Amino acid sequence: MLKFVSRRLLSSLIILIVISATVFIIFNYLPFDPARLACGKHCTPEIVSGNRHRLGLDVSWWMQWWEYLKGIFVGRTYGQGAAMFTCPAPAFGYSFNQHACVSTILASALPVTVSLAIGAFIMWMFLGVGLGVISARFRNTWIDRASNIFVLVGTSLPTFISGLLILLFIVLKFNLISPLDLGQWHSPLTAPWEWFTSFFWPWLSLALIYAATYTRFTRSNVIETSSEDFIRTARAKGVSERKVLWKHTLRPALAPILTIAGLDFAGLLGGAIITEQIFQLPGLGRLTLQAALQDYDLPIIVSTTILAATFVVVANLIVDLAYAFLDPRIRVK
Amino acid sequence: MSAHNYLEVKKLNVSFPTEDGLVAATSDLTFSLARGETLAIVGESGSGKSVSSLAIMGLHNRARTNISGEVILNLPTGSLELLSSSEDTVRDLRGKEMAMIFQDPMSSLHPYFSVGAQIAEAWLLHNKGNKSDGLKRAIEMLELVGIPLPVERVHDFPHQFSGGMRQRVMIAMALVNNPSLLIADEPTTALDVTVQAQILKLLRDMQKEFNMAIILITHDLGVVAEFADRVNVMYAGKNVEEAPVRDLYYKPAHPYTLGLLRSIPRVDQIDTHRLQTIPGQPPSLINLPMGCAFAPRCPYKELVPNNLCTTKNPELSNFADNHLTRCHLTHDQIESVR
Amino acid sequence: AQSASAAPVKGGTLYVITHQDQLDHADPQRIYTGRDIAFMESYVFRTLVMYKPVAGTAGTGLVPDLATDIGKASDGGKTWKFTLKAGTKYSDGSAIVCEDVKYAISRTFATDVITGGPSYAMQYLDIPTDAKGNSAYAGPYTKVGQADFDKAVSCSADNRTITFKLGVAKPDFNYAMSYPISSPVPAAKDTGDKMDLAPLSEGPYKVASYKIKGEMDLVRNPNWSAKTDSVRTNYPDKVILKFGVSEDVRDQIFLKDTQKNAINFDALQLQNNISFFNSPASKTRGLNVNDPYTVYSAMNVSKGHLDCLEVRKAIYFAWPYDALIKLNGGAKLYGTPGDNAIKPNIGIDYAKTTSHINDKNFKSAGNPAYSKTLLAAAKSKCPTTYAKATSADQGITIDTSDTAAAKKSAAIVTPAMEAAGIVIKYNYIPTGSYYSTIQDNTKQGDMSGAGWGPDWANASTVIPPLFIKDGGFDLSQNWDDPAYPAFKALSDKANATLDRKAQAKLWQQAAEYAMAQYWLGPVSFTKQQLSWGSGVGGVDFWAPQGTFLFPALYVKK
Amino acid sequence: MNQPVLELKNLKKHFISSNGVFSRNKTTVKAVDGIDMTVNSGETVGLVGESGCGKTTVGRTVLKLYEPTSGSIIFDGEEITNFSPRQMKPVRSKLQMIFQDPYSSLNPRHTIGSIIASSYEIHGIHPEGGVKKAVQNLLDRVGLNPEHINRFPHEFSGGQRQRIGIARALALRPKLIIADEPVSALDVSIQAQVVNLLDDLQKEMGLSYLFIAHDLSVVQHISDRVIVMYLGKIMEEAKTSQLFLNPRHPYTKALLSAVPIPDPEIERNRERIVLSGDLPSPANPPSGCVFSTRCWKATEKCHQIAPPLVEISIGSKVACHFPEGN
Amino acid sequence: MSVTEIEPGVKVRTPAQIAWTRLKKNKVAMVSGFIALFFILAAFLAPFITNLLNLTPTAQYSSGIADTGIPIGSFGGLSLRHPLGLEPGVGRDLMSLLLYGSRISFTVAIITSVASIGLGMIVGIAGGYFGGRVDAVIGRFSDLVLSFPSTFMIIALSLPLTQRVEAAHIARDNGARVVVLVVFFVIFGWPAFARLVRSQTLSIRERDFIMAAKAQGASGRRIIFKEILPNLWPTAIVFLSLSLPGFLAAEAVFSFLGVGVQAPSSTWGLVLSDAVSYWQQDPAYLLIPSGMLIIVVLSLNLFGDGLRDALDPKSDRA
Ligand SMILES: Nc1ncnc2c1ncn2[C@@H]1O[C@H](COP(=O)(O)OP(=O)(O)OP(=O)(O)O)[C@@H](O)[C@H]1O
Ligand SMILES: Nc1ncnc2c1ncn2[C@@H]1O[C@H](COP(=O)(O)OP(=O)(O)OP(=O)(O)O)[C@@H](O)[C@H]1O
Ligand SMILES: [Mg+2]
Ligand SMILES: [Mg+2]
Repeated sequence: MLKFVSRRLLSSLIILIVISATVFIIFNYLPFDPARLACGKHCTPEIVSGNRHRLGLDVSWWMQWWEYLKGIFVGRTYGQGAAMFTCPAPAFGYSFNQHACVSTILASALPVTVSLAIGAFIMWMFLGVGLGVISARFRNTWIDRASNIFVLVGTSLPTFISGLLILLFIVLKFNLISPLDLGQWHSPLTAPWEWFTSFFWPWLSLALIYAATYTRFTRSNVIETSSEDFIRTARAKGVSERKVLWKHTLRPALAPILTIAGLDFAGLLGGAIITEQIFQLPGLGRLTLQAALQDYDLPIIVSTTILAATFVVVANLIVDLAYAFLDPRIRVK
Repeated sequence: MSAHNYLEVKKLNVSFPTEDGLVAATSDLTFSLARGETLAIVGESGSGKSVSSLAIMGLHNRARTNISGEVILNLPTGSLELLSSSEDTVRDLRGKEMAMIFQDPMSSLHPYFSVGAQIAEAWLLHNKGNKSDGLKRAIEMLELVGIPLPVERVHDFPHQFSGGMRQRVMIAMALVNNPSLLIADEPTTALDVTVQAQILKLLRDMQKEFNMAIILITHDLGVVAEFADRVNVMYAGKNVEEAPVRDLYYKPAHPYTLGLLRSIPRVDQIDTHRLQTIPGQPPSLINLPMGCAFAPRCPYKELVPNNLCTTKNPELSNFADNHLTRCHLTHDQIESVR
Repeated sequence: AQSASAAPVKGGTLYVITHQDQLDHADPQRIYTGRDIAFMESYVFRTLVMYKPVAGTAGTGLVPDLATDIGKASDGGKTWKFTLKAGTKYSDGSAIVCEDVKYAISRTFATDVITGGPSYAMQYLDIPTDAKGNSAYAGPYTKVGQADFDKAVSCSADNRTITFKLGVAKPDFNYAMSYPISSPVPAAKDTGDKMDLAPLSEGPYKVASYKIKGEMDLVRNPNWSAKTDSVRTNYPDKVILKFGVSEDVRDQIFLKDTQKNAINFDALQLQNNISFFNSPASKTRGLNVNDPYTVYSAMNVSKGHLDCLEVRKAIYFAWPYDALIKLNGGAKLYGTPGDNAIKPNIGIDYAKTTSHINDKNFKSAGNPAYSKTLLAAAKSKCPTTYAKATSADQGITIDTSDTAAAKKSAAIVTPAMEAAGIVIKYNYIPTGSYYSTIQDNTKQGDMSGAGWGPDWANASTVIPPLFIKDGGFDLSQNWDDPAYPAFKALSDKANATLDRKAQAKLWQQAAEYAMAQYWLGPVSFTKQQLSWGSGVGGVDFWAPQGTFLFPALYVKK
Repeated sequence: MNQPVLELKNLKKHFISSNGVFSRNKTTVKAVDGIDMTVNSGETVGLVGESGCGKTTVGRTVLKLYEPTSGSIIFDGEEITNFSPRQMKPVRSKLQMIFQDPYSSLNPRHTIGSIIASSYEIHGIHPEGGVKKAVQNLLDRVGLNPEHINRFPHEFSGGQRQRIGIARALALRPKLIIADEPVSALDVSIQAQVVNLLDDLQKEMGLSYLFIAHDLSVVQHISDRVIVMYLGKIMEEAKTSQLFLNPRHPYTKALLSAVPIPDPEIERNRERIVLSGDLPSPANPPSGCVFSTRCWKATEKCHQIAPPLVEISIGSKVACHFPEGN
Repeated sequence: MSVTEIEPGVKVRTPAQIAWTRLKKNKVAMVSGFIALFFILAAFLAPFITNLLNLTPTAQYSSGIADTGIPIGSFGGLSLRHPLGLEPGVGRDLMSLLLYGSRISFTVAIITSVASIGLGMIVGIAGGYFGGRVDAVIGRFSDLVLSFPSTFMIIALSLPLTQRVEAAHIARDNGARVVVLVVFFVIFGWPAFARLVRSQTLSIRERDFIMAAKAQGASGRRIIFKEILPNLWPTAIVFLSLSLPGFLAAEAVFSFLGVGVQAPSSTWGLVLSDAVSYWQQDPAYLLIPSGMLIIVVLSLNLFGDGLRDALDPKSDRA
């Protein structure tokens, strides 16, 4: 078991290293020059090259990559004279657009995205799995069809439209959140209610998108599982229908859903771009979008990419472990 | 029929509406059973054995199954017709008064719960007690069905057991509440002969101990010969013959039973002859044709005048004492072709 | 403009709402966006001199701020002296001294740290440059060439008077000192790049907190005194600059007036803008004015691009002005076709040209027939350029910022040009990197949409930047054009002319010359709209800054 | 005595597998652990034993569907143990297999015509009168309606499918057919039809069968000689009549006594040996005699020394320290 | 009677035919299928249809829009001449816009689906069939691809890659953008399908008919193409019907983000993202295209469901 985990960790680490290198290579060959971008209106080639040096772009990509990796362990120092400063380890570089160490920036964006992801995850699991179970239970009745249509319509609208409609026609229309409070970060530790209300609608709009997949998946898994022999056995013992569903059917039916749920959740942790954009949440998605489209802020792009990949890789690992925990057949004594 | 009958099944019909038509899985099934007695239901795959036993247990999805007829349990508290009883009433009987073990021990146990938990659940459903009482009871049952080291193995999961042991767990689970009726649906088909022998011995011992009525469903006439008191032969959803076990083997009264017995090679007889066969295939259960379902394969249908076999459905009739058959042939004709 | 009859009141919180996630810069030496400058200069920074805080053209004049006067030029405009007022303090209570102004100016030379800001000091100060035109001084962090700088900028012994020695005569040098580059920074408090998030304050408010994508909270600065400051006021208790408000949400706020004590730092989205200014309920909370900008398409006349006057003119005359103006909200809100790089509201430097809209062939709906005749002429005169403009697999590339509006324009321009036989290709460039991309000579397309406003009311901040090589914004890349040398001479002459009236005449000539070459394609004199909540009083337009007259704003009781 | 078509000498097939997601421990399953056997031409050899004792593995290894671990396979006088797939190709036309599961051994997406014809295609054989005719003849031969050539497997019953499998095996007129439990998935009344068919075909075409089954009554009916396997090893080998009348190995005896006889009189009065315990895991077989854990006669010797397979009378071999009977 | 003759009365039914009969019985699926087909056909016949209605997709019907850019008349200027009204701002005919837009949208979705399914199929079969090292390499590689935050990659790289594509003279303008988008979608799209195919191949490989084919002497190639592949078609078809709407929606989202096809060409995504800014002044402009998108996605989804049921022999047991 320990061996398995450490092997997986090692291979995950390799994946992350490959991804980080890839990002450096890719951005090294982009036709955009962050140095030029930072140069301003009056721009001479010398200023550009000065900028390039300041941004650490005047060396080959592998040197940049190496510096980056090194910084994670020993921190990094920038500038000279009065303008000198240090990003302590773990340093993921310094953003000259936001004038802060990337680790600080990530630390402020991460709680937002994590809140968004966790809440949306819980909501869509409840919505998706709940509807799925209900559809399976009452399959081929109007309840089944209605839930199917509801979810399909909810999801066939592109994210930006459904999110926007929720924002404009529900949130703003009924003044559920004051517009100036929108996107404001409230820590769940100090202001749990504000935290909840500020995230509720983003959760809902994200959950709507994901719920459909889960409804369908749950429905078919529940139906499939309920035709298993062991469900018949439970009935033969005199187990009530309720318990048959919740205790005997749902666990095996949900185990495979866990796999995709874990990965979806990890994907969300990398940032739900559109939702964050629409609801002005200062999370990782918006951070990356801005960095990638507007600023070409390499340290941020690299770091968020690696972070997002880390989430996926770790989620993969956790899903495997959790699956084994749920399904004793995979567990080995 | 005897008044001591514990279970009476009368004119049981089970059919499934499907895309292709109505599947008449069981029609006019009639039999009865006393406590301590073993009735075997034999017949080929698809002849309606499982469907009818599930109907007795009330395990069909009523929304998608048409069931008619009567299933009467004569309990000490009075007799009860199950098909018209409420779902709750029947559920209370399941697992306590009547229990069932299934054909495939591999898939009939829940893979996610330990065997102990599964047996305990069956007990706790009908008895007062907490989890540890249930577990204690599970250990007792495991011991009873001959699982070595029950105290340790009670926490194991089904996949950690061999096929024979799983079937024993199934039996333990079915017997945990001392049911009066046990339906065993092909309990040994998935097992090897040596293990089959173990399981059958176990079942017999249990029957003696609890004075159970057992319905044994199988298609193995060898098992029937060993185990049953009476036999019900099914073909295409109907019971074509019912007889005490000896009568059935030595004086079969239905051409299908006859063919069946002849087509079985026997270990105890060295014969290098060709096996006798029943030509043709069992019929589809959708829109069964008029007449006897066995008629297309019956070598003796010519003996019956007026194409009666292909036009009229024979009724279940007395062939001899306690011996019923569903055939147009006369008593003498049967005796002569046997 | 709103009547000034109501007396301003103190107190309340003023919200300034923007879609942007942060100020481009908040470091005084790096800030260069007109709107941001006006905001920061009104509340946080003080400079040697400042624009007069009044509406209308009077607002374009300078008034003393930290200095006791608007600067004294000598040596024919090559030496400038400013003496600091007494009693001015930073928000921490320490006194402002000359060395701080000098240090602040020195920071603009550290182009590897203090990026993005104006480069006036580098351009004008008498500091040697190398062959490539780079200053010998590299800023206070490396101190390379410090002696050269100390020679050009010096403080008097009492640390109150600062003297600038310029390389060339600059009669309007003091205008440059209205930029926050002259806002003092004590060397000891310099935090380099970090200053962009936590600038020092001398103005009526100090930055209590600044969070990107969050807000910048300004609270009263106890060490500011109205006695030494004739420019600023401190009416609201707090000023909150709210970042990252999505455009839809922002527009709803002002359309519905849900946040009464707020002003809109941005423009409304087009459709909402139209609704806003058409609805009687909301239009009283808006101001529709000429902005300082000229919006134009620069024609890239370098070799291989639009190096043929006839082709440039053909493009110009086929331009579907009417449809585009309709698309952008109509003449009332968008503006009108223009004839000059210099906008009329600059004052004396503007004169009508004879080209563009003043050409007899100009039709505001587009005149494809005339374009065709021009093209026919081009066919023999400059066949390669003609081929480029008309062949399907080459075509004219228009650089444009990647916005929804630009894409709709494309849907109008493309078929209109097609009607004249010209093939158009659009090159959408992400908004954030738009200018840096087109300013890269190798990456610029054939035409590039741009806008330019004068840094101050003198065409010296328009003509040279737009049309002189290394002027800073020469998108026409016109230095190889045969017409360039004559033009350059004219521009240089105007720059050096000290007599303001004579200079204006020369600028008018230069503009006429450049426009006749069609170095600029279609030009528009655009308008600008401001919007605010009903709880804000004293709203007016600050012409030279092109935005709210912040010092007059107050929150109604 | 007839020519042997197949000879196996000390054949072993071990599977090395890792078990469980989290475990990297390799386990070796000794599915077939050193067996010798011969199948003569025209003969039917029955191979019986409990589930998991390695019967299928023997069959598949002989066909080289599994690479043998060691030992040798001599088919038709030719040592094929180390043949490459290319070398095996001609051998395969003479050595065919009928599969246990009639449902999964036919590709549901092919018509039965193409399933049977594929044998010709693969070997590039052009039968007389064309492939179609040959296929229809074969169908006819196995008692199917030749008109059904265009139908798909799911349109047939289990017995019919098994006939299709048989037709496929017969297409190239093989010398030896390895029939891996060809009737165990079939109903009683159909089982007899297929057994008869196999019998008839053998008589007509002079085929040899290695008939794998766990149903002793069928094996007894069809085989000339029977080999009893237990846990990858041969326990006993004898002429059919000899084996059934006079089993020498305790395991054989137990097996025979466990087979229920469809006759109530006999069944209820016969003495029966009920073995205790289950088949040990082939990944971890007992030391000494593999049957010793379930044998009622086992002694210390049995637990320590594996008895070799020795000929104790003509045509009768047994691997037991204490054989039964005489 | 000669054995070579096939009885004329016997109806030969292929699995496809059987699926078709089942599908025909599923009314919901059939109706959705026809709707989807209708939209797809309309997309590919766009020039023909607009011609027929005498509409030019690039023409500006400026008389139909007010000075504010909003179409004159109710429902976005809906009229006989312009059945779906006009596009605000520019003033093009909305129906021709959507028709031409759907050409690009559908092309992207179809090419992407087919290509990622094709690639996934090859890789999945290779992994599932050969197992061992091949499988491990493929598995790691797809893990790697799946770990990349695909959305960011597409956003960040689409512009430079479009320029590369243009520089390499593969395609120009929107052609190049479509190429880039498709390539990205495929790169990040195949692993999901490959995993599915791999697991299916693994289970098919264990089926006896593969053994049987080997026993007959079939080569590896024959086994893959003749035995395994036919069993994967249903999966592929169903996946196709479900991934098509997925890619349609994805194209819309990326258009919204400013990546992908650009004006003056149009796609549904572009129209939608434009419509969002007019939602108050001209709601019809938002409602009509999003309604159509919902209908198409819904019908493809429902059709996919029906198809899956029809192709799955076990489904009528449920
Ligand atoms: N839910 C159902 N819907 C439609 N037909 C069904 C259903 N359940 C069973 N059948 C059909 O009813 C018939 C009888 O099935 P049943 O399971 O009782 O057979 P059996 O005698 O138990 O066979 P086996 O020996 O294979 O278990 C079969 O033809 C079967 O296909
Ligand atoms: N491919 C394989 N990989 C690993 N182990 C295998 C493999 N095939 C078979 N085994 C193991 O080898 C042993 C013998 O299996 P085999 O299938 O030959 O038994 P069998 O006698 O044919 O059983 P049955 O009667 O159930 O068909 C079993 O323990 C089985 O689990
Ligand atoms: Mg059954
Ligand atoms: Mg086997």
